[in-house]
Amino acid sequence: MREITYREAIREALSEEMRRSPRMIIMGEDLLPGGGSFGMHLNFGELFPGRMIETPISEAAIVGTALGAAMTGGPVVAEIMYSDFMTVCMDEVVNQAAKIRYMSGGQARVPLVVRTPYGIAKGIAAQHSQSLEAWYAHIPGLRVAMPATPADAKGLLKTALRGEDPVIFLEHKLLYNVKGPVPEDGEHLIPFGCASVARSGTDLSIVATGLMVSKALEAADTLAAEGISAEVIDPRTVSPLDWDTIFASVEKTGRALVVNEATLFGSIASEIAATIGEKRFNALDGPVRRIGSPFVPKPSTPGLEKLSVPSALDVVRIAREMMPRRRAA
Amino acid sequence: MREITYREAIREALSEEMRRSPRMIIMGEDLLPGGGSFGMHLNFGELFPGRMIETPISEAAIVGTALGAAMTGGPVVAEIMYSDFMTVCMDEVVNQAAKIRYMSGGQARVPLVVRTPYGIAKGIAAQHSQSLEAWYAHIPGLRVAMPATPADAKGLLKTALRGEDPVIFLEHKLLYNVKGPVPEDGEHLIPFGCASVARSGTDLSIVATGLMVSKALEAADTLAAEGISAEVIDPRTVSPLDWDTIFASVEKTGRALVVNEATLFGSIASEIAATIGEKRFNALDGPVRRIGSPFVPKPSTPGLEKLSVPSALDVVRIAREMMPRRRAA
Amino acid sequence: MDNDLTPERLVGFWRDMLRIRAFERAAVYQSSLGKIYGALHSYEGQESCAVGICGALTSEDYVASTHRGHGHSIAKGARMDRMMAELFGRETGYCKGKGGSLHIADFSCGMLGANGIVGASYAIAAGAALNAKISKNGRVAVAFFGDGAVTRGTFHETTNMASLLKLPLLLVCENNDYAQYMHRSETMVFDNVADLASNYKIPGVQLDGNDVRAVFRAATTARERALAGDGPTLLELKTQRFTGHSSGDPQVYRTKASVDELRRTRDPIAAFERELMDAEMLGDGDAIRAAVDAEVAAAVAFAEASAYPNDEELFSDVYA
Amino acid sequence: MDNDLTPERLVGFWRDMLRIRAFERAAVYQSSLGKIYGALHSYEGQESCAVGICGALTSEDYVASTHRGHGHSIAKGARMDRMMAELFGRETGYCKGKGGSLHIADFSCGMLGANGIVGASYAIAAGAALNAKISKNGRVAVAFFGDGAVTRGTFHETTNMASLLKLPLLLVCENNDYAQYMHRSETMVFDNVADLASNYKIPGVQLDGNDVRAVFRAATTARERALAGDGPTLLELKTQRFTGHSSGDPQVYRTKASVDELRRTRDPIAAFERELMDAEMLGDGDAIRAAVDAEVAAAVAFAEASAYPNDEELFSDVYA
Ligand SMILES: Cc1ncc(C[n+]2csc(CCOP(=O)(O)OP(=O)(O)O)c2C)c(N)n1
Ligand SMILES: Cc1ncc(C[n+]2csc(CCOP(=O)(O)OP(=O)(O)O)c2C)c(N)n1
Ligand SMILES: [Mg+2]
Ligand SMILES: [Mg+2]
Repeated sequence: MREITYREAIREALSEEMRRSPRMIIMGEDLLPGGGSFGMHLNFGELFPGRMIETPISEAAIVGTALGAAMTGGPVVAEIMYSDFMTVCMDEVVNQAAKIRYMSGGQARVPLVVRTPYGIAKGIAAQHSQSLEAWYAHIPGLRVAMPATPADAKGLLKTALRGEDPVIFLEHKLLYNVKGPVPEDGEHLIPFGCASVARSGTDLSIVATGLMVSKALEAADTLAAEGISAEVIDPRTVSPLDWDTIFASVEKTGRALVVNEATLFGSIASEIAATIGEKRFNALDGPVRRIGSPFVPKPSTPGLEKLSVPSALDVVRIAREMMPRRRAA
Repeated sequence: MREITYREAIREALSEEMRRSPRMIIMGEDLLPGGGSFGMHLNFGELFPGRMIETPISEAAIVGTALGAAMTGGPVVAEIMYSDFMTVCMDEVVNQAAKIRYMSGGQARVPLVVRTPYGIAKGIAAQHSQSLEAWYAHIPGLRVAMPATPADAKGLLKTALRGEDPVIFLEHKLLYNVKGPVPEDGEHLIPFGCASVARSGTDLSIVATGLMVSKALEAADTLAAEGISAEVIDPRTVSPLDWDTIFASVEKTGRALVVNEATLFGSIASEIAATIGEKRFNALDGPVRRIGSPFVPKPSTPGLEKLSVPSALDVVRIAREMMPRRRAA
Repeated sequence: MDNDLTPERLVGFWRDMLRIRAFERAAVYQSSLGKIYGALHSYEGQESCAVGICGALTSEDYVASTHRGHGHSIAKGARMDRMMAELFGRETGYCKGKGGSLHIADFSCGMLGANGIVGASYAIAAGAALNAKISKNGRVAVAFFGDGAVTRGTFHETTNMASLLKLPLLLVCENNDYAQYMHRSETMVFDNVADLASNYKIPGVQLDGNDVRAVFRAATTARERALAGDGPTLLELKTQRFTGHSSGDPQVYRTKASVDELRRTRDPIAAFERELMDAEMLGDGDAIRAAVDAEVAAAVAFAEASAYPNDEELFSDVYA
Repeated sequence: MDNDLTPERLVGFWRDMLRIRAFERAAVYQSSLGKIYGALHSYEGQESCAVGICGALTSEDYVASTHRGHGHSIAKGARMDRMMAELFGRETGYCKGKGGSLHIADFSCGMLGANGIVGASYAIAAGAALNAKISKNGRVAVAFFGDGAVTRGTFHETTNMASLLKLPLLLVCENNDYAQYMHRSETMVFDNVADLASNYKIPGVQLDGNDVRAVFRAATTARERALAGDGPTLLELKTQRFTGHSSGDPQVYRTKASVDELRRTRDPIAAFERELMDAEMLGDGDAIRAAVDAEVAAAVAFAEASAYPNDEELFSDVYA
């Protein structure tokens, strides 16, 4: 299969769906000259005249307007340049978009996708580096996708755009230039709530999200060389979560390690760990371990920034601790 | 000790600290004619002329201005009428107030307390009933208090007002009229990160927050009648969390049940459960169980509203399930 | 334009104003009996605003409303019985009882929902207008909001953006002088909401909200402008609420006498009724009054007779 | 007022403008060498704005800044070496390397921080002004912001509130025509930011930001008004950025020729320098130029010689 970048995969999903749904629109800042955040929509202005709605720096109005358009038409994509800026439009996301279907007793449909880049990048510090998926996932009515590969990015985004519930679509900045095989198929749709087993293994289940999937895979390589067979599970969407796949893996391995880039305290990693602990207690050979960012804002300087997010080495280290002594060489 | 309501206790903390710190100010909507949200500051206008800053309906400006005032003076209290409205000022809370001390390399001090009523009330539905403490607690730099009693409300608020880090102070609407003994002592200060053992017991540890403390205590009464001795722990602040007290209790009882009103998925209850499971796995006789609100927005109609939050009966039911069979009559 | 204001139409306005008032009084009364669980924000006193604006709309046009939304729903064409059932929390309510007063919506007549968040209506209406513009469906959207909402940042963001995009949008401020317990002079440094319009290069019109014809005409003009592709209009309707902010408001910020005075001198229904009677359009109006009373009584009976939603409804209407 | 503009002071303005430009060029150069890790938003072209405004302030007055904040820091009195060290991510930086370009702050001279969120400066400055007013400490606060930030709702919320409360606040818009890649005509439906002021009942002044004396005078007037208890002033400084939005901007939205033209015709330093020379205030200026170059070189050397923070610094300066 041809390989394209995560960015190209998202771009392809957007343009295929724009072609498919003549009523679909895309809103955001800088869309026309700059192509939007990380240049995602370059040339979309010419490709889809009248349907690229360039906006002022007014995120609350962007998401609120996108919601109104979605409630009456759609699908609508609202792009928020960095997910940290979602803090200025949380009412529109959480009190309005997420709840209107329920509050209206099922009258509303909300084909709205809020696309936004999240996570660490290069020294851009505390207001441009957050991973706040736990906030959205905590809110009934929102669906939350965190694709880790180009193929998943395309397939999940297309599914999101064909749904009738609001989706928060989180793209990791450090993944945009990563390449991978992506089906050209215009019907490449990946359902929400369906994890992928990114690597199978028998000794230990590592559940990792977003950029951490690649760290987990890297760690699994190292562990394999030490004779530890790690299974790596990527939930792909953190709301809904695919418990079946996670539980099946834990039942097989008896050990679970959950990894996310978000600040560990109050994270989705904690949710996954708690749920495994509650629902599969008897399958566990030891405690469910968690790795996430330490409880500090993201610092700018490279050394501290590196320490402020989980690494493949962290995964290896904790995974080793989890194995019975005889294994730990 | 004299008994006063939760509302009076908060009011007392505010007025004592206003007297103590001549530079302290309080900002919010409706402060003067209405006394602010739930009438908290009735007559403060006369008591503290010039220091009650009544504002338009502009929550982002309220919290941002309170932050600027706190960074240069303070203490400052910003009142947000309902915690659901925090969604319109999350940038100010999360990107600004929480992070400025860190981002400035320790130059900033932020004596800011954002007081806001949370939780279910009577049929006021999905945009006025949320418990979003998990959001704040997830953010490094914020401290989060959830007093469950009048005495704790007074003591925690006074501590918050004497600190130099921003505090989100969450008051449950259904507690305002609840009475309890409260020290008259102007130095009644309750440290953050210090749980209270609301009831001691030996069979089972129930960790509950906010309004759920009273449900847990009610449940503990019922359980006691069945011969099950439940210990009830109220963390009082959910960030920081007092792990020592929680772990000590779990080591004693071997069983933990965590209860919060927030939507369970992604909640502080999940964080507590995950941490107990990770750090005290060997002390556990069974899975850490959790109770929280189901994954739906809050409905207005009374019957569904009641089903949408945990009850004492839920606590009793799960606690019973947790006990070894012989006990379950 | 005034041709549109046939006697039938004017009597219809009067009837709809009566209907709103009767509904609100019944709701407040039922609430005092404990039949309504959540809070209520009565629209009494502002009836001519909703009726004049919605009178200029088609049933396809959109309205995004506020916490004080009953009047907008009724004027936009929602049924009283399903509204009352919603207040009663019954399964026959517009939102199956899940929304309550703060969230009544009737998408079938373009009513996109009351809203518990002050300042949330602007962008939702702008979005409906954006969709109307792009899909060229010939509709307009109205954002209702109060004077207190004007100081939310969303006013500025949406008005600027809607004007830039020339959206078919009516921004309708019902200025009743109070935001909860604060007088507008304590929340807005500007004297008139309509004055803000010029900054955004849109027309801003202040008018007596009690004059239902004037409101209708202004809305009609604004709607035509919107449909011509010329963008939004800001209408400021000077109005008043006859009740407290919500059920529990002790109204310490104004005297009972001042409210009585308002009711005596600024009743939009009474004044209009006199006009219609003088013009002999109405007769004694008793048949209409009786019909309205019957409609309200039937709405209450319908609500009361309806069942509460089943427990399973807790989990419906949300992705899980 | 103009008495204040002694030759020494004018030369000081020129020197500070040179210092800002030299700092920015050095930063961009060091960044191109890979010595600076995060993104940079160069202030080159706007120097007279920061210098004119901050020239009218005391070191006790407060400034809340933006993503394009280096110029504000230098003009407010921050040290170049600690700033450069911050860009280099070193422990001797103002924020111990934790903030980087986007968050440089020097509380000791009233610089409350650059900011990564567009539109966040208003309220922070308003809060500093509120504290100044209440504690009667005789200070004022300045919110710097760009044209792009004017459409954030926080502009409206804060300006209304600050005017209501008559806060000693200067709202200073540096209108450089662009918000990232968007021309102001694509973000603001209004033509002039200063026009917005009248709605909030505050003075709104548009002026040539390149004219450092005019900027100084306007800031002085605004500061006096603020201290007299008359409330905020909105200043719109027409200016231009000579570089792209940030390090990686390909500037597809404008031609290289148009930027060259700007550099030729709208250089705030060159014009002012000519004036000073014509007035024989400056001599050849070489001594000052050399001092500035030396200061910048020393700043780079200082940064380079400084250590990165220890790993333990990850956990300091935050409640845990
Ligand atoms: C963002 C937000 N802040 C505060 C409130 C609480 N609140 C509800 S209604 C109201 C007053 C609104 O006044 P106005 O807009 O004039 O409408 P009116 O009640 O007069 O119809 C307030 C402050 C809210 N619902 N949302
Ligand atoms: C709330 C928010 N939205 C978007 C951005 C991304 N962003 C950073 S700078 C910028 C342009 C700001 O333009 P302007 O205010 O004119 O300042 P200038 O860059 O011209 O100095 C944008 C859109 C942001 N940082 N914060
Ligand atoms: Mg009002
Ligand atoms: Mg600009």
